[in-house]
Amino acid sequence: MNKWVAAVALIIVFIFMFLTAVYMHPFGEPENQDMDQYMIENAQNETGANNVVTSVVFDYRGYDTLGEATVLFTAVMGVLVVYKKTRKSGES
Amino acid sequence: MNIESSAIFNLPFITVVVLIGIGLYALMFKRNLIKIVIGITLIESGVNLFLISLGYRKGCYAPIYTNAPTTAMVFPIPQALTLTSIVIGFAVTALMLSFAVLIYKNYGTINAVKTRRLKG
Amino acid sequence: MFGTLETGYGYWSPIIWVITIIVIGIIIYIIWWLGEPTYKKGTEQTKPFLAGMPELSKEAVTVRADNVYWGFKEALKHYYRPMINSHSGVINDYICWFVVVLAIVFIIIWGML
Amino acid sequence: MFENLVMHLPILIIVIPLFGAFAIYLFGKVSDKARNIFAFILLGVTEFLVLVLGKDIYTNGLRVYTLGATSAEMTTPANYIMPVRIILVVDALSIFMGIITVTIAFLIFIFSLKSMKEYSGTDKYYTLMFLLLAGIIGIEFTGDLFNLFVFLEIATIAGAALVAFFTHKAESAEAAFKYVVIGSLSALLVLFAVALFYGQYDALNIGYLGNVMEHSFLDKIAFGVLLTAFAMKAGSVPMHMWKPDAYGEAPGPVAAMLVTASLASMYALLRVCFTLYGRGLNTEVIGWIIAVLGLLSIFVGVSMALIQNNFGRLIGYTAVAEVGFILLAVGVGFAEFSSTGFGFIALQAGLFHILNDALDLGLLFLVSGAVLHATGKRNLNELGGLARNMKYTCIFFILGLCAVAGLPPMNGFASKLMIYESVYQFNPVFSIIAILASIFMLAVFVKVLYSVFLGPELKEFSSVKEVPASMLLVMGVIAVLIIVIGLCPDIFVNWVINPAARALIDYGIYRGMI
Amino acid sequence: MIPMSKIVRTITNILYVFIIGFGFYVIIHGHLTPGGGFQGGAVVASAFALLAVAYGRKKIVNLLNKEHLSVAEVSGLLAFICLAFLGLGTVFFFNFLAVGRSIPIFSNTPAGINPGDLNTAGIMPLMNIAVGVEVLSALGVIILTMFLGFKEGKEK
Repeated sequence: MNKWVAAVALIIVFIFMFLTAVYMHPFGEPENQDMDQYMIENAQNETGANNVVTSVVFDYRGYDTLGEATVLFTAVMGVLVVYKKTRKSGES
Repeated sequence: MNIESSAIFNLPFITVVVLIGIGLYALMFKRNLIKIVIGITLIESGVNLFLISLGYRKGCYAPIYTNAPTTAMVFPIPQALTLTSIVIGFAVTALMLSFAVLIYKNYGTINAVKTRRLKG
Repeated sequence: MFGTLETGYGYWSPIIWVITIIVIGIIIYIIWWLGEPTYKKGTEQTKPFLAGMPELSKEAVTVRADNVYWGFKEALKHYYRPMINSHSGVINDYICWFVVVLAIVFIIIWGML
Repeated sequence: MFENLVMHLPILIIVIPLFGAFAIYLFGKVSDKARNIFAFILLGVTEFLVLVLGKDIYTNGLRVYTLGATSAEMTTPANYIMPVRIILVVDALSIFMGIITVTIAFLIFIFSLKSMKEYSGTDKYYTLMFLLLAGIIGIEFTGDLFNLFVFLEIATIAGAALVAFFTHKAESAEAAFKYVVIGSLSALLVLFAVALFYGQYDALNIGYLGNVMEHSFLDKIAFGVLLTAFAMKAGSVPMHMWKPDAYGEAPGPVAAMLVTASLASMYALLRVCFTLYGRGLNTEVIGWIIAVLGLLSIFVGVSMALIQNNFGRLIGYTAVAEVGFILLAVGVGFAEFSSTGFGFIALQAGLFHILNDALDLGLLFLVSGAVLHATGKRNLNELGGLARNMKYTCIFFILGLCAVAGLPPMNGFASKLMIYESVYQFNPVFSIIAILASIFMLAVFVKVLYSVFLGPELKEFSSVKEVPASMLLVMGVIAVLIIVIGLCPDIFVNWVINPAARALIDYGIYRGMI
Repeated sequence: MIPMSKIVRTITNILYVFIIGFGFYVIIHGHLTPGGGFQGGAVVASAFALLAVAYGRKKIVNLLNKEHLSVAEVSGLLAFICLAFLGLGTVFFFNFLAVGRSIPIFSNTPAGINPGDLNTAGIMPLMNIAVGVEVLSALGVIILTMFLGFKEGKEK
């Protein structure tokens, strides 16, 4: 693959991503905030936790946290597979 | 939207794009496998920064009610998403580095150009 | 009918196909049966005739996978050489291709706006 | 009670394999036999549950499951306008993919019992297999974009670790490194697109985002990122090069499972194109992009497969071509985007080909695993004459060959005929190229058939034995499925594929549930 | 890897207790202050890393057992998923201990801005502990495995 073609493609992708940053809402002034506002207002009543982030992590999006813990477990399994003892030579 | 003004005030988002761009550059042109892992980590940091800066509101505090000065709070969800994403990034990095170690053990090098028995 | 699939242009019926194959098989069998039975197993007839040479060993006449379609590969050399080169096996190239496709898709989508 | 169970099924089908993965690791420390029995029971239960859920969804329409709410059907909090929790949405397409995934995983597990027995670290192997299964089903059942990212990462990491399972071979580490870099790069870009949505609409739910989307510039950029990332994960040319590497070096059963993993990415692509964006995009242009990617995949995949000498790698290239057929059909279906006419037929054909692809390539990869198990070799140059000692494997290989090359009356022929005829009305040239590529596919596998199974008996393989009965049984089950689907394709198309395709076209139903 | 100097080892001996204690503090107060299972687990795992670096390869094998850590990891995960399963009477991941439920554990109700009460938040403290145990042992296993390197098994 030609290096220059790749470089030009990288620059194009960079320009488009730059435009995304420019077209995004101004920093610190989000336009839509319904979902987060709901949690700030109701998380303490519904879950009883002072820390709204924790109530998001373990209650509203607890399923994501399960996935996240699973990812960590999977990575541990992967590392153990890499460092496992090799017993059999399967192929010549 | 007024592009001129937002280009200045969106500096965090521009930082994000620069981070992702550097990460992609490292992935495309760096031949060292460890540097490729660093490239992935850079992209991941960029995306995490993007998420966390999307959740910021001017003049607001951390979304924790314990001894909070006011109830004006920044968004909690991006922080949760970023936490998830950081842990995932850690897991991926650990796995990639151990693959790099295994490659070094088997090939004796971590140069991407020399570790290519699978081709054609 | 059972087993008939509408394909938008016509239809496909595997049952009819199977019946046709069976009928054709029967016809072939009848033709074979009508032929003259001069073939006999275990006689000189069944041995390969290699211009009077002795038969080579099985190992020597095995065609390995590399040699299958040799002529085809030789004819399409000019197509295959750049293809093999582009499948270089370097991880950086894989990502370069990804970024190139991303750039093309961005340009097409931007032109579409 | 039963109704209550059915309500919980969407989450149970994901969580039981996940639970199984954790428990299997503990069981593996005690005894191998207990672990195998436990895993078998869990997979059997999952298979049963997914079939029950499938029957329910095909009769009663889609199901939602709100995690952590006071009631599963309560997608939004009381008197609130938008969903705040993670919602699983299982419609006909999701359950179609789910049934394929669980069935393949179940069969592969039985196959692995014997074929992976003599390698070290089998408890990690089964754990990772279960995690991969949970990750794939999680992708297919979720209705939340960030959740999609999380499960994509689970599937990627588990898949990469499984690709590296043969650590005694140098190449497997290389293949796994490539797989995990590509997978995590595409997952991170998916996360970037998710962040774009989140920043604009403050929502993560697919259905809700589809309702409120304004199709601004940022949304188009996000679409470009999502399209390219999922296309790379599905293995479309020119981003396919990781695929033969990974499939060629992975153990045979793992490669068969990775096929379903890349089909899950294909599902995610469909979900993004049809449900998230729908008609808001310029469907004709996007359809053309997808179809051209598919056409390139078909052409390059088949032509590169012809010159390969590694069994797994060769099938990996044909997997690229098969994904190309699906992309071609789906692209045509997206360009037309109607519930009648050839566009709908093309969409149906694409979904039908997903089913056939999983079965055919699964069978072929299992055959390659069986050959590896029996001879310890994968290089086609070193193999030969195995049909004498491995009759049944040879027969199953020929069935798989016919199916994947699209010879009547196998299932591959039915879906490919639908693809040819509907694509012909879209653009005749595409159809002709696809037909030619299909012929090449036959040539590719005739080469494999000749160099592995036919030919004179070689000395070093004179003592090779047929693989154990359980492995033969699994290959036989898949072969029977291939023949049954081939002989009555109309039943499958009308009962299973048609609702799935309709679920994609009538995206209002999916969005309306939120 | 050789052990580091005596100064480092002495300071490690003093410090690692505090690091582990701080980690568990972060885990337990996850629902009140910044932090939680993941962050606290990472803090505890950093103590493991410190021990490994200070004591070197030979001694760390006696201090930390990889088998025990991996069992602890799976137990943490199983506890987490079982807590989620317990909500299945209503919905998976239902917070069955929180405000207004029948079981009076962790079910005080905070209102507005308050100094914090440990006895709140339903299943969240339990989940924090489960996840904390999982994360600290997962990171511990990764650190140990990568630190010890390849086993002396017979390679072919």
